Amino acid sequence: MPEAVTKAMPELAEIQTVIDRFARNGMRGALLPLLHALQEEFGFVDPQAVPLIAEALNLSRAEVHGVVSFYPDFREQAPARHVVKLCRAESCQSRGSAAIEAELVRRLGIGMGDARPDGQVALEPIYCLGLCAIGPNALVDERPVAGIDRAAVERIVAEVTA
Amino acid sequence: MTRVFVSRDMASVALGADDLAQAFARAGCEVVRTGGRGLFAIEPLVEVETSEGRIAYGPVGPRDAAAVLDGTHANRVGVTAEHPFFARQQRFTFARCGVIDPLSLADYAEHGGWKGLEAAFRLSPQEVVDAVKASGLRGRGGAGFPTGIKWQTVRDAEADEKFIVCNADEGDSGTFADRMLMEGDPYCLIEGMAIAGHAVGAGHGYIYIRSEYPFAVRTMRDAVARSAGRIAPFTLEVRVGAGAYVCGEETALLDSIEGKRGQVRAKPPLPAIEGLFGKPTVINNVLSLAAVPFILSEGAEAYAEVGFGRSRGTMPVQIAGNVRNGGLCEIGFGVTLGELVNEIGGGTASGRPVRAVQVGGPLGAYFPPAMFHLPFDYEAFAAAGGLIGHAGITVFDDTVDMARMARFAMEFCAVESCGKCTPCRIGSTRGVELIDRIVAGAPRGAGMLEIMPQMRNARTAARTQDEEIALLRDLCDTMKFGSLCALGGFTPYPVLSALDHFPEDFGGASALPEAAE
Amino acid sequence: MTFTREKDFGTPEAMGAAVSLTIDGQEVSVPAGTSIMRAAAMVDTAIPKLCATDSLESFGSCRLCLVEVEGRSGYPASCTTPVAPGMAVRTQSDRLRKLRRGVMELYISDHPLDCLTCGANGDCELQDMAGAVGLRDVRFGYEGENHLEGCKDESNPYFTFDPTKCIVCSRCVRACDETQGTLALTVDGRGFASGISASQDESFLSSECVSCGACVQACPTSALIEKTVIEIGTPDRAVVTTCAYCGVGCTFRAEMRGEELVRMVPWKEGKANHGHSCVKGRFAWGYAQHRDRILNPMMRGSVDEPWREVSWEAAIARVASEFRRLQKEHGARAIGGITSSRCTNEETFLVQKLVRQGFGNNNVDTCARVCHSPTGYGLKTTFGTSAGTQDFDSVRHADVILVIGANPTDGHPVFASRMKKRLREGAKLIVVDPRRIDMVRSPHIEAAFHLPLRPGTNVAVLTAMAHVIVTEGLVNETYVRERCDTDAYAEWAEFVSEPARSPEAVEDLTGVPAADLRAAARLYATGGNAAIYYGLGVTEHSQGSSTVMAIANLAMATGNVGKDGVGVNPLRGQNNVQGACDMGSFPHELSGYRHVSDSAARSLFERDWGVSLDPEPGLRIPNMLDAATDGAFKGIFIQGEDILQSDPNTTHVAAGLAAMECVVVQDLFLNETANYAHVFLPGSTFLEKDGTFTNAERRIQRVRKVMEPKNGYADWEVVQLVAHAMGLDWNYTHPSQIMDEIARLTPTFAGVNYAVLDQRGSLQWPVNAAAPEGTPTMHIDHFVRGKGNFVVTDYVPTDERTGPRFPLLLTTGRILSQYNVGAQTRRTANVEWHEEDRLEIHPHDAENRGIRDGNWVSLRSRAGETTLRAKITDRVAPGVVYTTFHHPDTQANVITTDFSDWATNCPEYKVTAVQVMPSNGPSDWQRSYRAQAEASRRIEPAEPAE
Amino acid sequence: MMSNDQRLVHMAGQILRNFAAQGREEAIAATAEHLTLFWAPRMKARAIAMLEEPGAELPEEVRAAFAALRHPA
Repeated sequence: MPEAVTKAMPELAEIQTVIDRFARNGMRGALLPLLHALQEEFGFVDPQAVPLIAEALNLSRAEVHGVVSFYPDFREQAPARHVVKLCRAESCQSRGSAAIEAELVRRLGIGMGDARPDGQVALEPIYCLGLCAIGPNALVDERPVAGIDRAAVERIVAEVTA
Repeated sequence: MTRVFVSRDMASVALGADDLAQAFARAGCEVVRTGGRGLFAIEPLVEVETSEGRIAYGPVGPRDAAAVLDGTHANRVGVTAEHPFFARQQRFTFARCGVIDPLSLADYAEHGGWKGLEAAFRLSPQEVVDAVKASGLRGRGGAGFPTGIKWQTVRDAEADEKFIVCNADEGDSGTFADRMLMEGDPYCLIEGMAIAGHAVGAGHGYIYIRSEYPFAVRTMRDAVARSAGRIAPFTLEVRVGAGAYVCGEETALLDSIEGKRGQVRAKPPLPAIEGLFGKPTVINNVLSLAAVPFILSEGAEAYAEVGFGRSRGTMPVQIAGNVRNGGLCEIGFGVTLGELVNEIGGGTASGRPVRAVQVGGPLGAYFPPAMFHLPFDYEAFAAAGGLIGHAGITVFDDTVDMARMARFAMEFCAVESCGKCTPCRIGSTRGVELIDRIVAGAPRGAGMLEIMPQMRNARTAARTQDEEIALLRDLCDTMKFGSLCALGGFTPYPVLSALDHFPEDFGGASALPEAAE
Repeated sequence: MTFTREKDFGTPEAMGAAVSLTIDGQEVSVPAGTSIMRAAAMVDTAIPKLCATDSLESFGSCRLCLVEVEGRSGYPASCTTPVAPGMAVRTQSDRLRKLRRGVMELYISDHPLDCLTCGANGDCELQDMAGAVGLRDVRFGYEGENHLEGCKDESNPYFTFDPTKCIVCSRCVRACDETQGTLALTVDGRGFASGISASQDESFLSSECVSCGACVQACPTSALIEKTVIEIGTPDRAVVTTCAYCGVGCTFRAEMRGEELVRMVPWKEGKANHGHSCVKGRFAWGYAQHRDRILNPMMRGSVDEPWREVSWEAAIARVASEFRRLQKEHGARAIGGITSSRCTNEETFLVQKLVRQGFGNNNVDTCARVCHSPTGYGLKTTFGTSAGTQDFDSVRHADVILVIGANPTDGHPVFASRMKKRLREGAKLIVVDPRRIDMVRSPHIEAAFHLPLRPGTNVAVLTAMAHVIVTEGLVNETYVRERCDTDAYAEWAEFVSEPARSPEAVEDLTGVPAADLRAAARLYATGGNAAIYYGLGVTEHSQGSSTVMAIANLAMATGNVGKDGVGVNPLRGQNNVQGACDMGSFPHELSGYRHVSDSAARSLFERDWGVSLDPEPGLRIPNMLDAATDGAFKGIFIQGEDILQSDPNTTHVAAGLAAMECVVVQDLFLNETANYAHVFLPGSTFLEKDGTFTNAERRIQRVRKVMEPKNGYADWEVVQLVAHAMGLDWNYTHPSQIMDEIARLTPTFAGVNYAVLDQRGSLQWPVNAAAPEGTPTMHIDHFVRGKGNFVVTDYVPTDERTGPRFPLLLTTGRILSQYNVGAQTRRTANVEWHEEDRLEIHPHDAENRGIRDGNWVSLRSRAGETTLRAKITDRVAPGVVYTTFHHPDTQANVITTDFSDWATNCPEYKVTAVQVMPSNGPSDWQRSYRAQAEASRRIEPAEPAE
Repeated sequence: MMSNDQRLVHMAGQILRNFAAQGREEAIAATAEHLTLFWAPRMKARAIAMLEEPGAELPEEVRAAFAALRHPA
């Protein structure tokens, strides 16, 4: 937990350091790249960062908030330590992803879209990884995994709950 | 030292190609990481350089290195290009993909790279536009709008600044051609964009890639950096999406690059007149831009020669879902749906009968095998109530529940709706609720409000299943003709096609008896 | 006037060449670029719509306005589809009915069904459209997923936000973006979960919202609605009138229910505001009904006594007899009057007429003395007339905008929104201001240059800009040769070219980096149409008049006078500053800026009024106060002005007033000046009378009586009563007759009368035979004075100097939510945004003094001392402090000195050497002042009726 | 705090300084004209009176400007 706690409250000064990189380079339409950078650095976009971003890019806070809340990738809270993103799109469904989803939900003890209260693991939906003939597919902590069967579910669960 | 080739494509890696590559390296081979060949049934695949050419083995695992190297492995495919899956193909755009090291500028040049750009530089910008027009190339993103005409509009627009934007936000399930090209032959896309820049007078380009494609993002970034000198003064930048499917819609994509909410803009103005940052902008799909170097280097006629009707050239068709030989098949327009699914695709992976195929991603129609005679062509599919879209075909066997797929279409629309227009924003959610009731065979009774005596105008009788289905059709009508963009506008395709072709899955909707009372 | 809603064409006006098409078979010709929706509205074919409104760019989200176009597939949205030649449009068909009904069915499936008890009942576009499309059944029912759980946000004092009523049309968001330019609103989330969010999903009050009301006006439902509409009900009649706050001069529809004002809605036809408003005009009108308003005349023997309510007759009789007595005892010139920039032209004209005709002297002055008198002097000297050169619309064509000594987002917010819109379109901005005002940098606005000069060095900076323009060969020589006095130009050019005027030479003095100054000058001279907008940061200096002339010099040298998109534009502080000056309120000028020594002009009046007029200039306000302390000036009539709070060096003003024998104050409230008054005459608000105001663009606009005067008389009637009591034969029964007299006696107003104003909405003077429709842009072919006059503007430093005792420079300004001395706005909920004046101080200066944010500090100058709380900010440079002057408790003018503009005596409010130290609370002066003010506000009720 | 007389002298001096760039004689003439146009009779009368008062401290140019004033009516 200590790590998660520090991650949960990135110092504003650290946030500012990341923001400054973008504010200085004069990139046009820098908001998404900046949000990605913050998320890469801290795991999420702290709402406290929004006024700083707005100031740096000369936007209103409302605009930044509107953008953060629009895109599913941007989180406003620290993520779980492990994230399993399971594809829910048609091609994976045609290859039995619904059953795999049910199995993962059962084995992890959390619903689709939820995180375990201890912050250990989250199960998130994703719509297509472009691996559509070899599903069901997932990203396990950003690593692509194809052809997930029950045995693969066991391996994934073991990995993310360890 | 033996040279072997192992793909670094995300699909190959997901199937274990990294371990395979390491095993061959440990076995003392020089391992070249290429793009994906495009047939997943033989992945993980290794190709060994021999005097007869590259001999492929697959699928193989890390423990198979020795057997592969001594030629005894059972899964010997032989000369890759001679495999029946590849033999039928006409690889104009994907000629290099799977063959070369995607980031090697030397490889690219050796395999015909930059010839298109050089040819373009020898021509006037207008001549380049004319060549693209003559090729008959149509936008590969789905709408099929002639690329040359779009370029002409941008070229003719007066502005201090213009842009080339590559739409690499390929989010349709069942499609992966953009991803494969970016991971397997990134310079081809870069070359196409540089040609476009020359043709219309644009100095800067953006490649907007969805965040679900981390491999493509890395490869493209690397390739853009390495090729900067080659395409100068034209410059390129990679931008990464953030999980919003709707940003595949071109105007939403432009807003997203501008750092805004990815909401769809009303047209006009067309992006070609007022696009990115309000400037004239060519926005093309990856495959459209990647087709351009071939057109310039080999000539417009060579491209236009292939095809069917008004659909000229080749289409990288992606065969996906429950299919034996899933993969990428670049082929001239006109091949039938049945040939693609059964002959090239080899039928279902499960071995069960094919019940339905969805063509064109989540917004595409479901077709039963009875319609497999349809030729792959923009007009033919439109006439049949469907669309080619990005040419992805997702195969389902007979275990599929089509009402569930219709519901999923509405659900997907609800999840991904940008929320701007009413039919999509509210309609998709109502659609999910409605299909749930239909599937449950539980038409809506009067609600708490409606039965209040104050609500004199409200109907108090329960609805019938027929009425609920009629309402679903009306809702689809409202969405199809009322929505601002294709997300809301095309969601009715899968819903209505499921309803039309598979009525039995909607709780006896095919033969509705009159209500008993 | 009965209540009719303004017609909404759905999309903004287009400007292209004519295009002909048919709509439902009806031929129509409209400008290219017009939407089908607007074209249809022009022939009174209403196409259903919800997200479209003609104040905003088309958006295309509601999908109700679908139409059929012959030869096109599908159903294009009529709001986003432009007309094309020969197009045949159908707006009604069975298909369209079905589609529109389908959309409406979706809307209503997620909307509360409480129309009859909803504040917008009868004024709700959703309700109207449900009717228009014939919705009869919501087949989805009402129990699907919905937004009915949303919480109402009542944080804003003037309007509520109820998300359950929201249809996510984004009109509010777009209004905030496009019209207001604050971008405080956004859509939160997406898809079905989309909702409107103020800033980061905050309450409206804590968000970036500036409460301009544009969102409320744009909202088609009751999601955003005025609290007064909820409380009082929907209006039943509307009267178009003009705002009585700043010099922008917004026109509003005062929407009434019976005799009660329900709301003020900016009028789309208003030429100054084009349907936009700010928090003051839109919402802060409650002072008109405030319990502090004095509605009965009052008198007292001495200022130590309590007030006694008396009859109008008694009060007027006392005024007349006292004034006559004083003149008899101390001479005709021993009394005078002060007109108000808040009153109408007609009222102002009457006050100066009372002084000139009735008092027989020229001792009349106006509050413009303390704000824009240098504009009058400077522009008259250089161009030939005392007014700005452009209309506000001109800013649409500006490529470079130079803002100097003005804070438009706070002082002139509605015009600031126009300016910001132009800047977002790409115009370049130069800001010359000691303080980093919002225009320097705020969302989507960024000045190309901010020259943060030391207060008091305007002339040096502007002359250095001229130096760059002349020495770098950037002068528009053709323009100068053809339009200006070339001898004067040559002299000026030689003067500014001297090395001592270069940016480098004055860098230490002004604090402006020479390189920035040079670049800014080049941009101004070469960036296309360049327009200068300035405010009191220019005029309220000991070099105010020189600065105005330096500005005029720059504009002439670069050819930036006499066409659209350029010019020299004073942003007037109060609603009728321009008008008050036009009406002859200055002691040296008759109406229309004719000097009293001009016998031809004088004789016009003399014939009309039947008296002979004094050819010698009268006393200015500060001169009156000086004369009073000398015992030579004994009585004064002050209408709608609070000189004790608004004029500099409060103790000196107090001494002057205290020395007079008859101080008559007419005002809405017992203001600070009334502490020294002997007779108090209640005033009427702008809602209670007819008349005209003239805004900063010389635009004469009607003020219309919305309700009867609560005090019984409009101010012009009161002045007439005084005139009668002094024996003058005035017979006005309506202000229009006063305007007729003004027109008769003032060449620039010759063509102005109420009939024309009612017909045309407004007129910009000059209005005469040569320009019967008025004059939006002045000096087009030649300057009013003939050739443009370049004036050498030597930089003469102020006598106010910093030193060891007073090391900091204080400058003052205002804030968006408050207005002037706050008499009106402090009596509204606007205090929620600004409940006290604070002293802005740079972190370094605060650190040196051990001051922390929010601490009480004493602010001391050679003139006096006050206390207030500190706000630590780097908006001000080190060495500079800043405060507002809206609250009498602070009395910032206790601090300001009596230094003033050399040419006009406009006080030097903007430069005072001060010291700031930590403090425990109010100064002695504040304590004693408060006690005295309280004592002097005691009122004894009227004698029991006999 | 200045006395009213001092203030008159101060104001005149300020006007003179602002015209000073035109040269001494022109500045005095321009100042006199300015006072004629903008000062009330009482102020002008006081200025002229000061010329005769031995105690009045008048800088040379101010004195010259005052001397150029005509007695108002």
